[in-house]
Amino acid sequence: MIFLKLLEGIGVGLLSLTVGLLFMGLARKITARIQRRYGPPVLQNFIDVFKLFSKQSISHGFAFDLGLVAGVSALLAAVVFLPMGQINLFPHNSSLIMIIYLMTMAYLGMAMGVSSSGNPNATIGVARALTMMMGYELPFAAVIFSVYIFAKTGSLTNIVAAQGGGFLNWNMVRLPFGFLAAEIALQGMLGEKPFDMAIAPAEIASGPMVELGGKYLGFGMLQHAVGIYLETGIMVDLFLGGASNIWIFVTKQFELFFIALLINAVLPRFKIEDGVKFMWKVPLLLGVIQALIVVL
Amino acid sequence: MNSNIIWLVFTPLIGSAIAAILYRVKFLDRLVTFSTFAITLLLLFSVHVGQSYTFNLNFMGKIIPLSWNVTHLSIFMLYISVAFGTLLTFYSLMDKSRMKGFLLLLILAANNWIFTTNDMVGFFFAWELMGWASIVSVLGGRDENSSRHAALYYAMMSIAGSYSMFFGVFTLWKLTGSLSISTNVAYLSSIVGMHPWWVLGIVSLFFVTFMIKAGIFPFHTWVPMAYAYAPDTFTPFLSGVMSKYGIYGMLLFLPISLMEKGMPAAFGLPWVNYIFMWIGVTTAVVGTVLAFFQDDVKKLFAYSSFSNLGYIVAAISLFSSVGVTAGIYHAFNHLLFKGALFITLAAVISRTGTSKMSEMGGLWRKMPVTFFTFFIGIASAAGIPPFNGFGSKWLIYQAMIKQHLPFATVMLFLASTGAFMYLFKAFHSVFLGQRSARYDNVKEVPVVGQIVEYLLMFAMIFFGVQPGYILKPIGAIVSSMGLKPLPTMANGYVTGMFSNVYVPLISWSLAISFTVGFILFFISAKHKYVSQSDNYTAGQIPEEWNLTPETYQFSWKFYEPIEGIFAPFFRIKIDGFFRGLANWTAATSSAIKEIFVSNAQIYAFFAVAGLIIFVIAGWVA
Amino acid sequence: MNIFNNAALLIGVPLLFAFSIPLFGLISKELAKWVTLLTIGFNASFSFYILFAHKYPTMVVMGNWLPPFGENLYIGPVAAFLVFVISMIGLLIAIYNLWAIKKGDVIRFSVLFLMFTAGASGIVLTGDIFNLFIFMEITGISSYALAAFGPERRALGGAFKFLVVSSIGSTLYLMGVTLIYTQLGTLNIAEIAARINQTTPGLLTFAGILIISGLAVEAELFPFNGWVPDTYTGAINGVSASLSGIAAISAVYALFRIAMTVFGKSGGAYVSTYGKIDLMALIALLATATVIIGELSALSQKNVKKMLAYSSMAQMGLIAVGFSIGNKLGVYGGIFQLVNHSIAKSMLFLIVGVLVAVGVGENIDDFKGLWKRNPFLTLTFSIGAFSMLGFPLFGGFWSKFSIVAASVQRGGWYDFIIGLVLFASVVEAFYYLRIVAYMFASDVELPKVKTPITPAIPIFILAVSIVAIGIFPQIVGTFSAQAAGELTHKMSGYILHVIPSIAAH
Amino acid sequence: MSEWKDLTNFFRGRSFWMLHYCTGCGAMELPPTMTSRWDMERFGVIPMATPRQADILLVTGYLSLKSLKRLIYTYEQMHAPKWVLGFGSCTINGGVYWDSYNVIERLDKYLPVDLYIAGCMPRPEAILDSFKKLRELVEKGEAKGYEKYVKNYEWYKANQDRVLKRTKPVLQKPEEVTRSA
Repeated sequence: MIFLKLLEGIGVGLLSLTVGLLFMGLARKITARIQRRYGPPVLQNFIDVFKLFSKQSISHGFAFDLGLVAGVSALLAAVVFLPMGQINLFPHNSSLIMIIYLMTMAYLGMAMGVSSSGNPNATIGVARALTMMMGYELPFAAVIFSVYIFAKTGSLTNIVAAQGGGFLNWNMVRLPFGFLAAEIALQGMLGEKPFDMAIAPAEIASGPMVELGGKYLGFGMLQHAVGIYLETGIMVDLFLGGASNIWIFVTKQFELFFIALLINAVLPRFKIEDGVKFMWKVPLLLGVIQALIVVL
Repeated sequence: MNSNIIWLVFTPLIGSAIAAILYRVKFLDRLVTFSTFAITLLLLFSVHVGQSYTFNLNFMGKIIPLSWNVTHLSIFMLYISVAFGTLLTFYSLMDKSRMKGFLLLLILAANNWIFTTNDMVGFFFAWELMGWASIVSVLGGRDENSSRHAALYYAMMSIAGSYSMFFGVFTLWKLTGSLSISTNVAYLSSIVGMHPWWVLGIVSLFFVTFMIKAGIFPFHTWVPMAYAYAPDTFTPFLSGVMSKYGIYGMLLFLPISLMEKGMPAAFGLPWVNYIFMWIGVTTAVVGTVLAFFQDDVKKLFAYSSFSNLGYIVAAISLFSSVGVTAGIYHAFNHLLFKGALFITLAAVISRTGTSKMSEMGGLWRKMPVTFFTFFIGIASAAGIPPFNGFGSKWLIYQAMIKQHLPFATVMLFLASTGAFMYLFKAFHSVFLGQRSARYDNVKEVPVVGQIVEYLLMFAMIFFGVQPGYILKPIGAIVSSMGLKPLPTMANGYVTGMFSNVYVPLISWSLAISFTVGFILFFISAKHKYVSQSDNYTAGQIPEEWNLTPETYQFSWKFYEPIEGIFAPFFRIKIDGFFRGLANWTAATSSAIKEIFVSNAQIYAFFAVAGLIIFVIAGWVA
Repeated sequence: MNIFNNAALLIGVPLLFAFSIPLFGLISKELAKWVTLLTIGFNASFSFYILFAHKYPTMVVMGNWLPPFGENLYIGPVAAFLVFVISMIGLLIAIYNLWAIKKGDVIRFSVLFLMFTAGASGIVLTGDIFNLFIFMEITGISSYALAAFGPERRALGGAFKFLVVSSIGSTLYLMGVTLIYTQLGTLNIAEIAARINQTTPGLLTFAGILIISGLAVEAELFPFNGWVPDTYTGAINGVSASLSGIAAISAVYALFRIAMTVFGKSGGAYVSTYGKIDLMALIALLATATVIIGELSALSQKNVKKMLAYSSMAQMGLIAVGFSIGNKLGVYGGIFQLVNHSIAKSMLFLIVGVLVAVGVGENIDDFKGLWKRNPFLTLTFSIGAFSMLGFPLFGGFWSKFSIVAASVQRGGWYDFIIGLVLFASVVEAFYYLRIVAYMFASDVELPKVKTPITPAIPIFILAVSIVAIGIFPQIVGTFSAQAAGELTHKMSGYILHVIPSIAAH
Repeated sequence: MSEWKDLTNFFRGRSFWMLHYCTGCGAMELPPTMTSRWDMERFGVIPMATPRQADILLVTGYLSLKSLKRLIYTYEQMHAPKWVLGFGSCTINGGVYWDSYNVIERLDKYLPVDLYIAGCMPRPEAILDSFKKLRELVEKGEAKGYEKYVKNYEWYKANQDRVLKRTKPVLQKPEEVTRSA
């Protein structure tokens, strides 16, 4: 039985990777279309990843390697616990806060690897990413609070079960402010345009990725792919009522990702302190209003 | 009536006497300290819950019973403090920081006494003894005047605290006539219904002392200085174990709040607990925010300690079964990971000689074992699942959410993500980044230190993956305090109100995905290792641009951008109140000094004037 | 009453030898020094015998005149205990003086010192109110002369101030005594105590205030203690040690023997006095003022000796607070603190004396890094300081513990008083710990300093006794409990022992 | 093994990552090639910020000696399968600056150039065409400039040193720097 679980786990990991890369490819295509140009083939990201893994690269010691690998594998470990449509490997062990803290493990690993290279650009990028994390974590905390109280449970499987039935009793409808706050927080989580000061190519030479060469950059892209899959997956489970099967789950994920994409294609970048201030003004207000509604 | 409790208290006293005699020979002094700690640990195995012992002291003209009894809580606290103390003294066998062994043993004696005593006289005696012993040991810090200033500041706070407890002990003695803690607490809980204000007054006398010792919000100003400037091997004990005395004290007086039905409730909590919860949350947030901008690494961790204590207080003050379990569990976790962090810092400081983060950097190649312990330490401090910090943080959130406290949960989340930020800042500035030429010949910690670090790493992972070993005793404590304990399942489970987490599963999935990652890492193209200075500098040639590792290391003003956000908060100086009080006393003292102007006529005039006033008073009355 | 086990020897022998010292001096100066030591040694052993062989309460009658008429010495638990403490501290200071007093003025010093100890033990032993005045005068005059001892000019200034203020004090005391004598016709303490309520209240209060103010000068209470800082700093350390050790005990004893036994109303949980205003409350007020002013002015002192002077004034205030609470626990705490204070304070003065003689100097900055230079003296100084602060494992803890316990137990105004006292003792903790912190500073490299042997003996004994009392409080505790019993229960404790036939009024 | 090599070359050809480090006047031609009119991303070519991530190094136009030194340093920071594209005639024979004292005439004396694009600043179409040409070379496995550089490194080094001797360092020696703050 354990071996079956192992296989399912690896399957889920591969699924998240492929879907993540597919989303990134689609993203580049759609942004190109928005800019009235053709844009790369949708599978371009697969090609890039394969090319990266075939290139030689330089490393700054075992902390660098451990960090980058930890980045991807921690997220893969987190994905395993995410209920996706009918694929739900550990139904009674998928607590939301636990998954979020596992994701912080990935960011810690990545941060350790990248800043052990000694390049100040990388550490400044990491410092900005962590500040931004503090920024979007607050509205998300308010959202978690209201969902926990509303569904009276912490595990995602029960939250999804609570949203069964038609469109009307999705959390998106019943917790509208919470959904808006989570949407903006998702924008920050994905590192999309208004909040991508961590990877600002112009200012800090693509931030954390400055020293990443061939396969290390490949690991970075895989981590970003799984990150997209995981974050949108959580949002789907929380607000769009999960899905009966995996295909509906992925389409719902793409809907959310599509919204984030549109905002990303047109908006310039925040300064780091204005980003945090923005996060603590509008979305936090929405989240807290939602929390108060749920509590009273 | 078994006397091995008494041996718990007297072995450290004897040990400290021996250590005091041998203080000349540095190594012998530390050897005696370590062996006494070890003996106490062995003695601990013979002490069981429910044992009690009374000793009659004829004092104040009548017989004062000094009584000891061992509860679940005291056994739990004794085990963690003595075990950590043994580990710490084993580590300090080789550390050269100027920590006097006999003072630590005096504190251990007081520690055993505090945790097992059931009478106020003994409690106060041990509290004062621990107080002055720690003041004198803080004096021995590395750089002289700041450790003297820190020791005096800490002395004032802890002495003022113990005097307020002095007052509380005797008001209770006047009311109940008995000095034993349990009867007094029972008495207080019985009359809390009738006149809650009176009970609040007495309990706040005690809580002031406990808050000062634990370093909670209004009284936290001594914490950063004392932890930063104490000797490096004493800070782990100071921050890990001694801050828990305050928490133990609060737990002693908690049953009262159980009875506070009479009190008006806010958010389902008696308002006293509600205010106390907010004090805990503010401590957590203030600690985190101040920790961002520190340059001294020990000060940074001092702020992080008292922010973690804020978590514990916030959890305990909820006084629900989840809350108290989470509080005690976090107290244990904090002791473990903060102890590990401070021990590794002591190792780093003993090697590099400085505790300023801007001067350190890039030590991970030179001190790999310390680096890994520090990494696991900050991971568990940030609450990352497979390590021990996760369970308690997770439970605290469950407790807060269950109590329907929206603002407090949001603030706690801010504190915990903020924790992740300053932990990474410390991790980067000390271990990662550019290593300056000064530390090229820095060696790893000697074998003794490495053994301790391996032990600490193992402990953090073990208690993370198997939290049951800690949650079961805590369940016993919680039920002994009259609350329904959490349902305990297999050892691996952390059971909360909303859902439960099977931690070994997480560690298994992490292990598998790590192996998959590394397989992918090794099958792809080879990589070659380069030196630390070979990185992208936008085409500029480093030598021409006289780039030195020190200038190239980014650790000065790490979170400068968000200083703007928190700047308005820095204007309100908390220790302004205490500094104001100190200045006022100094001013009045120089004013009063003028009275003794040195000539006889004035004194004679004083005497006669006093006499006349009294006579008139007598005549009028 | 054969001559040998008669308590009067305690006063007679020192006086006798005091005046025969010049004869011994003719033979050889060295002999004079040893004679003083031997007489005080005799005093110490004799009082040790009385105390531990439980030879009290006994009464010594002068010339077979029964008490109401003749004079008598009454040695109850208080007197025996305090005499023993006085003579023990006198012995230790005498050992210190062997080393401290130079060749030239050995004779003059020993005469005065013996007179001083005789007077002090006299105050404690006497049962007669006028005798009390005489012994107060003896101690007074010898302490002025002793205070003027020593090479420095400021000694003379200090002694002069002491002379002026305490002569005012003794005159006031005398006027009070005469007033009472005119009313009651007797000078015997027990007699007066028994028949005190027959006097007119207005006159009684007036006499009471006069006496209390007179004694307050010696007991260093607020308006009357102007002389304390200059006299203590001016006098040589041996003298300030004996002043703060011995004179303090006799003064506090005298003040509270009069206040509690003579003027005290018997019965009732807390002793209060006859007359319009309650003298005990008056003393309590003065005492609190002394504590606060003493501590605060000590805070900003740069000279350690001056700081010790202010601190001893403040401690006397604390002791007076303890006594003035009036219940058995309070008086117990007062006596216990009195003993602790005299031990610790005389030790501290002796240490400062040795440091000054060895060339370290008196100011706080000279104390920097003393730990490296001389661990023995630093250790004993910190033991003394910690005992003054009332830290556990040292004598002071138990006494401060019981004073606070008593005052909180009494409640009402006393809660407020003890609150102020605790605040003041936090200030005290600051300036003592500041010195200790300076001593442990190790960033200053200074030459090593050797402690001479003879003064090291008394300092060592005192330090060991502090720690011993700290660990086994019963040593002093049992005796102070009996003493407290005698002071608080006026009738059963004192009067009936002296005059069994008297009918209680 | 050769199918594997073909497959990797196929992928390498499809995803060129260009180092957005434009050295000369030709840099103006790149924005149009990237934006919607010509859109080089269709061919999987995107501008990257650091040499570590880049495959192609574009030398767009004249190359002064000082920027040559930086270019060599950047080139060595790039990872193994890397190619150099010389834009315009300045890299081929010095172009209009053929007799200037501080510009190099032939780029491939200092760096192994895989492809030259003629034109005194080639138009975007020419750039796109060169990418296509490079893709064919890579797929056939003939674009081996990086290996050539490693094999006869001494020769390249000698040429570089002969030229770079003339450039003085930008700032004074560290010792001469007087601490102003």
